[in-house]
Amino acid sequence: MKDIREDIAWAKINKDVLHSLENPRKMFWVMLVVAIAMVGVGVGCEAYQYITGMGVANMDNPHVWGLYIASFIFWIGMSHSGTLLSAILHLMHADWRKPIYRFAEAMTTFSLMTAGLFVFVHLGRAWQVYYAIPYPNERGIWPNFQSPLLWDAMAIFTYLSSSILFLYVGMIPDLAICRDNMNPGWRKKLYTALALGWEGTDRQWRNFRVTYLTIACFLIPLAVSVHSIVASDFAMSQQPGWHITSFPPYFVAGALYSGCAAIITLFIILRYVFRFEEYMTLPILKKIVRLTFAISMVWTYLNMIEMASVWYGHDPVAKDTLLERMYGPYAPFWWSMIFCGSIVPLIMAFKRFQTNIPVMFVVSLLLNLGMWLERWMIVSPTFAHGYYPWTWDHDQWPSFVQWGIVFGSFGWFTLLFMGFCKLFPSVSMYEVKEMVYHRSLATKAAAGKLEAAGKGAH
Amino acid sequence: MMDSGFDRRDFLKVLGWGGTTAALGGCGFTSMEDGKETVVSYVEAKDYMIPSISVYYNSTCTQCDMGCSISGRVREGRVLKLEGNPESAINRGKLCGLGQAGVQHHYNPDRVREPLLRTGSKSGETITWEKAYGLIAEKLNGVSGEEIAFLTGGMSGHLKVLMGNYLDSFGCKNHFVYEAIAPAVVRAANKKSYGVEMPRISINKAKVVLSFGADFLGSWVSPVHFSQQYAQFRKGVNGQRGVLIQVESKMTLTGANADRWLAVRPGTEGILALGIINALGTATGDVAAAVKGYDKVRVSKDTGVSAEQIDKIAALLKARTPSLVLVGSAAEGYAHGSQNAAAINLLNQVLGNVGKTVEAAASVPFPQMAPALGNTAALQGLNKGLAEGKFKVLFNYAANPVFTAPAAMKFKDNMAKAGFKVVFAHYLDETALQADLVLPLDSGLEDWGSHVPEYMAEGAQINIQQPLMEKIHANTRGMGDILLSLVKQRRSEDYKKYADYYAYLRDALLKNKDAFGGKGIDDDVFWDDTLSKGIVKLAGSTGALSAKASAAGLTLPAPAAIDAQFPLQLIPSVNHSLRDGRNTNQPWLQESPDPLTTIVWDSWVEIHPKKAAELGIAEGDIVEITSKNGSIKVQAYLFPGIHPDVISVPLGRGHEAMGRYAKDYGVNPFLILDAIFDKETGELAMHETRVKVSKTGQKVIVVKDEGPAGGRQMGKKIAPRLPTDKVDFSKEV
Amino acid sequence: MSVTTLLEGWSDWRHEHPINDQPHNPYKWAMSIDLDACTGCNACSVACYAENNLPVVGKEKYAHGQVMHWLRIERYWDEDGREFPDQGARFLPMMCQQCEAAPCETVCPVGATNHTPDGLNSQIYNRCIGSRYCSANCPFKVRYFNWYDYPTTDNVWPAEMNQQLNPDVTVRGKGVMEKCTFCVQRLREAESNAKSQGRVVRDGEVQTACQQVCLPGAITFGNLVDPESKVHKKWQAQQVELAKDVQAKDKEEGGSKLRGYRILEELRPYPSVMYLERVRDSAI
Amino acid sequence: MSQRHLLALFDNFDEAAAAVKELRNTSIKGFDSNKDMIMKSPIEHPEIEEVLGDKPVYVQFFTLGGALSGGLLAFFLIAGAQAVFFAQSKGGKPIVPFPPDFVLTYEMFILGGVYITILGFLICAGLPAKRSPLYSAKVSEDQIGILVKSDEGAINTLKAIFTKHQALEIQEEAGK
Amino acid sequence: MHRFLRLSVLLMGLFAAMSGYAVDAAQSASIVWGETTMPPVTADGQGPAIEQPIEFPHFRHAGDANKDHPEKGGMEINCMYCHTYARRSAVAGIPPLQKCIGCHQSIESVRESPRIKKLFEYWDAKKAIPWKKVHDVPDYVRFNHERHIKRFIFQQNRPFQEACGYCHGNVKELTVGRRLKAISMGWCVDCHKKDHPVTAEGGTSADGQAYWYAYKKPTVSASGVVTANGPNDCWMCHK
Repeated sequence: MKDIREDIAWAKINKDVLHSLENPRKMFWVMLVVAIAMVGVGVGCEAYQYITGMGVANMDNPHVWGLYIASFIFWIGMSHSGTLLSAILHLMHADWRKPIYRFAEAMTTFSLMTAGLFVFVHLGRAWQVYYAIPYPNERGIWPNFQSPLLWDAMAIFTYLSSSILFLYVGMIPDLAICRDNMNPGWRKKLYTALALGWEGTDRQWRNFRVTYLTIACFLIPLAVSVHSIVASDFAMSQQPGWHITSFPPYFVAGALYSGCAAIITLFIILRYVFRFEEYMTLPILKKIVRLTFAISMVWTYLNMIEMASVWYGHDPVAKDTLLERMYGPYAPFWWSMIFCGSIVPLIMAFKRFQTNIPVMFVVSLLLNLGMWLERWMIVSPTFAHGYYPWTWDHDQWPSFVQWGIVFGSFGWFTLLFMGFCKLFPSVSMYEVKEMVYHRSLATKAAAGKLEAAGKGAH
Repeated sequence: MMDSGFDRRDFLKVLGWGGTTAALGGCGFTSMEDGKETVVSYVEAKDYMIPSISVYYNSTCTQCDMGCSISGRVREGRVLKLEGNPESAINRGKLCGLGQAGVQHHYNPDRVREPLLRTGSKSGETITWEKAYGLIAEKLNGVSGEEIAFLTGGMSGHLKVLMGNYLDSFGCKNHFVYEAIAPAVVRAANKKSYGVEMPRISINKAKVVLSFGADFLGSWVSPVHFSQQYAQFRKGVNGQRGVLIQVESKMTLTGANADRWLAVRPGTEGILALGIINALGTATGDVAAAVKGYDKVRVSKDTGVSAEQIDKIAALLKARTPSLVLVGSAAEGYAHGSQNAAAINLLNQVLGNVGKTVEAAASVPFPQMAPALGNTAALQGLNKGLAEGKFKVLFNYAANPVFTAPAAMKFKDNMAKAGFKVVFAHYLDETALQADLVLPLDSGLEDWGSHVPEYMAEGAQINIQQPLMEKIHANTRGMGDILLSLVKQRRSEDYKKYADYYAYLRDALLKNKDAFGGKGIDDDVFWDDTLSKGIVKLAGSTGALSAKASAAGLTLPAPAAIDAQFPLQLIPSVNHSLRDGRNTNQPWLQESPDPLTTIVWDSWVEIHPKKAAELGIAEGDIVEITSKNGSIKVQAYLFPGIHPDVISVPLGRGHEAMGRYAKDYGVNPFLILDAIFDKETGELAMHETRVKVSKTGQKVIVVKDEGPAGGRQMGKKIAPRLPTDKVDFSKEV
Repeated sequence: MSVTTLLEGWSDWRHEHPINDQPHNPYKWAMSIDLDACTGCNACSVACYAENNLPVVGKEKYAHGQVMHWLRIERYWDEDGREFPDQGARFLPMMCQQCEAAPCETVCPVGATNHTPDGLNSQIYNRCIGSRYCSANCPFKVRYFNWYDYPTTDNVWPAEMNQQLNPDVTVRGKGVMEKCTFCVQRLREAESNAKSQGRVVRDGEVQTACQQVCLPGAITFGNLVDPESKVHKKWQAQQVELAKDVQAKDKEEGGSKLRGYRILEELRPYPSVMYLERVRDSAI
Repeated sequence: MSQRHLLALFDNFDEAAAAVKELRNTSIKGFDSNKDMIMKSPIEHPEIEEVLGDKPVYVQFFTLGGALSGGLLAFFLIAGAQAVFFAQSKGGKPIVPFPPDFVLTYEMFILGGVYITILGFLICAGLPAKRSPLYSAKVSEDQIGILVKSDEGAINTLKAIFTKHQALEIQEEAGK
Repeated sequence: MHRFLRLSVLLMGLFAAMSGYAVDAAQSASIVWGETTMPPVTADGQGPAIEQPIEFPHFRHAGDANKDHPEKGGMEINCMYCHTYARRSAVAGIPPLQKCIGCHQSIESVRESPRIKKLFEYWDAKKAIPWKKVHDVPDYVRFNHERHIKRFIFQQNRPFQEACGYCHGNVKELTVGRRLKAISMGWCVDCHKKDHPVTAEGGTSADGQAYWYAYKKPTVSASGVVTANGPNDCWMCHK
């Protein structure tokens, strides 16, 4: 099992990565069409719902939230590991992050964009959404800053824009490379513009380093705050099954979890599609898998903590709601969530499978399914089994409209991501170079020591 | 308050349709809309006509026959809402849901708008009123009085007078007054025991009320009045809260509010009554003799009411006087209904309540205006006549016999035998569809009229009905106007001085204005005052009641043996808002849940959970209910408040016509009733039908307000309950 | 300039409610419902439909739980497994409790629902964007969302029927939340009339639609700060206080002989509706 | 006296570093190694800094300013907006409640920080910039470039030093 | 350290000012940004011109008298003489036809003018004139003329033309009515924000009048003048 070669020619790195930007294969177009079709379905359903009214989604009173909010949380969660990983690992100088952080950050950005859509989809009067934006207006009134939903909006906006900036800044040197290697055309113009005339001078590098580091530092607390705020949408409410202290960490863990799983999936896809075997190497996969495993266990633990706190909290209503999840009409989904989220990851504990691509691919997909179910299980049962017995819901089943829109959101994400991969280098060339460079230095030094010790290097 | 009737009608015209689009904009556009709508404006405005300020006009509710006085909120020429008129002793400013929905009858999109000639084409061709009247004249031509039949619902006041005059005009005696679910047996029994058909009962004066299936809070006689008495009864006098005991086989709304609800075996109410008399041990003479056989042991065996329960009741009745014993539909609906009723009235007399909580009601000194009370025997009579083909011409007003007559009576077929059938209708209901000529009626809020309530709450009163707004449909007519035109065909010279029914009514009232307390008042003033009050109070005569208890001719049959083929008894229950189904096309009533099951928009069959378990029936199963005379398919609902040997299906739904909100919702249990009649009065014994229940295998989700938690509070303090010894009412306000 | 107002009225901007705060002058609308008198006849609910332009959604939508009744009558049975409910059912009219510290208000992203100075929980239809968070956070689940555009739906208000609509109440379009308003249109009319005559609204001068029809008069409505009002006297008699979450009744369980309670008081929404417990005779 | 630019490209970092060191140590007339010398590299070489002499970075001050102003703006804007004429009591909470306002302040603190940092970066790194006349795509690939500016006279000395350190090629351009 | 302190103090002040402005700048900003809820106005800054069944000359009835050319001037009739409901009801309303005739049947001079002819045609047909609404606020808005007139004409004793004109503009110079002010939420609020004296010299007193404003209770100045805002409660104007 070989890691990145240290003697790999830098020119080759450029060549390989830039290769991924060249004209796509037929398969790409096929996938693109599929993605567009999926989006089409979503848009169709949304249009129908927009015109006819939310009723067609088959929500009811009091079961007023459905898959939209669940998927919203899901996509927000997915966005996490991208930025968070890349930022944390960057601070920790974990150099194995370098080949993979670029697409991870892209994933962040795009899943945030997907999540954003669900806000509109969910609103009963999407056309009035501007009421929720704080801007001086003719009415002289402002949104309600007390509402966790508004915190959400603020946090997501901050997160999205910062992530985009982080992604962009980190990409500038690579954009310069693209610029230098593109033959004239609109792309060259684009890269020239985006590269901002980067030349890699010492001055640029110096400021670049500090900036990149600073933003990384900001992004970590930001990312954490974002998902704990999403958690507060629930934790700040009074409802049983929501009003739980451990929700914020629970959500953050869940977010990292689904994010890492998504990274694994995309890692495997890109590695295969773009023939990135040399950069996205198995040792790296192994590292992510181990990380994911660790996080999955954290999630499992917090899951149990939730139950424990309900158990000890001794609030019969909260207990009912929990039992409703386990044994009520939601039982099948709840248990499959437990299975996907806590049982399946155990496979990752085995060395043998950690680098087994097909297995990891399936596993990562299952994990994400599990995490999606988790979000649904957080949202729905509380409505179906809240404080007021008279309004307890006959298990309310989402209509095709809800499913269609959720389905479409995956198409939308794929669409954005595919576009990105063809437009921008999905592996950071300069950082791979750095990685190779530093490793070679290290081995040289090591070799030197060995010689000094009078032993032959193996 | 308005100046004069004529102005009033001009006013309605002048006002026109102002601001009908108001409020319809809803949310959405967020700014001024200039020059789109027109402003409400008048030609000549009275000073009380101020735009955006509502005026209240008093009239009388016509949703049922109890004659509650209403006060309609009218704004910019539209009646918006009906409230109770505080002046009326009957409803004292209150109005039930059924009455509230009156506006939905008035504005109903399915009302008949034109006279329809239905011979030949099924849909019917629109004709003019002149043609319609001509047609009637032509058909009546050379037909003798005996060959004409007039079927109506209960009616009173000047309409009844006019009606009588019309029938007299060709010496017709066949006026059949039919009400599908009237307490006719009770009336007969009361007449026997008290000497009056419907005495004035004072629940509020009683300390204990023992009700044998009288649903006085839901649908029995005058629920609006009784509910208010009930409230006082619960508050009680000096903290002594009244106790309500309800004896019936299927829990009614009243039963659901009882301190003790007793599931008695169907038909044995009389036996229980005698048992209680026996337990009281205060009876003397022939009564004592009559009840001698009814010791607790036997009674509790027959009725299924435990012996100590009987003792408790007896003790309570002894301890707290005065009490009140009521007999209602549950007791009267059997072949021996009269006997049941008699036995129960006997208990009342034994307890000496007559004169205390049961008093003689005031009656209007104008017998010809007194209400003609409907019953089912009348239908039976008419049906015989029709079957024999005696009647050439049949008129029908305010009744829907094709819907409410048991299929066993074959009324629909018999009706076809009548040569010419005229139906005065609001909707194209089942009966109207069988008619040759359908004449569209004004709604209760467009029509003039006078009503004498069947149940006189306090002093005698006559209720005035007046239009609250302009007619919605140009071609509908009031029943009064129609009768007047018809009567003019016969005796033009007597009636030509009346331009219309309004004139007739005004004249008729003014003639007797002295009796109405208008002595020496100017006609116009008196008339306006009357209209603005909506009620005429007058000195009624009140006779005395015979308090003498006698058990003469009292013979109660032993409880019916279990029939192997039809093991269950079917009780067609009366829903408090749908009643006999004449108001089913009013969406508010369809969507207001049944209080006990919370089911909406559909029929259901109530089965006791125990019985359901035996039969393997779960909620939502579609079951087939089969009687000797047919079967219906309906969803099952497990209901604890019912005797295990009884199932119950509500009346009022299952229309095959009538309108968009009524058609094809639910089933009509009238159809499968057995044609069994009370031996003495000849009334249809509604509760005598025996049925069997079988699963069809289909299943539906019952549409109801109650969630899957059912009636459980899951340990939360939502609707707790206290025993009286834990409450101190004296502290309360 | 608002920062100056901010600094000037700082204490105003910082006061809590209803605890240590009496903003309700001269009005605090409140209710008291006597469950021993309530017969469950549904008249109140129908009256509410008539007064507040509530759409009739029809069987299918009702089946989907999309009914719009602002005032629902709940029916509870005894849960001790007896064969017959031989002490009857328990009826409970449940409408918006107009909480003093309403959970729904804080969470609305656009501030479409607020606590008015006369003690109501306002709902501004045109401000609502339909996030439905308020309903999600309402412990009583008495908020109803317009899942469809009822004014344009068949057979909701067909021709003629729409003439019955009350011009004083907006007809809600699709996508907005709505709930019981304590018939605010009537309150506002009474308040401004009183104001024009330089007085405060007298007790009994204004009634809610449900109170007006209630046959046994189980519903009492009025101004809680007016010591002469019936509702005030009732609350006082039951020793129920607006700003408390534990009442005299709860302190001495059973001993107090009081009937007044507020539902889900333990969540501290401070409801404006007091219920009086149903009573059954112990002698029979 | 006219100035000229030289760009020397090196294959590996050590030579380039050596060249730089030599340039800094040998004092050449008409060439100030502090400001006339720019090093271009495909990757970041922090170690070069001690050779190039210390050049401070000011980005972090922008960050501080941005973060503070973001936070302050948030708090005052929100508190101000809450305390307008329309102030409506909500859920019994104060009109200007601290917990939610702090959450938003926190978010805008970060927002401001990030934005202004980027701004600072652009300013400090002099971006966006026109590329200098002497630039080789090789630099963005795998070679180190040293760009020097000096008087005519010094050119040859510089060239000599570069060649001594095995520069792959030396590009030359007439300065203005 | 000192530098930092000074910096932060500076920033505080700066942002206090900025946010303060931003919050207050609402109305003006909205106009700059073409706020969507501004009512549609025509080029001349007025509401759309509206076709009325009869071109009613307001200037003739309510306009100021003209000494030298009486036939050109107006009759200075009080607004509420015709719009009589304004002080008794939520809506100002249109006078009943009766009222127009009441005067015009005795004014021979204009008897033959086309407008008056039309007027009498309606009268003879006993048909109400289908006037178009000029100020039609959205259906979810509750505006009460009575209250405003009581407050500003009777209690504050202001001239009726000023009071009515505040919202309706200088109608006395128009022929048919036309909306002259942007009757939009922000516009209403501008006025509600002000501290209006409750009563003034010569106005009717408002003793016992009930105020229930959430956070600005009526204030009493040293000279004993009670001032109060308009209501700020959403449900006051929204239904």
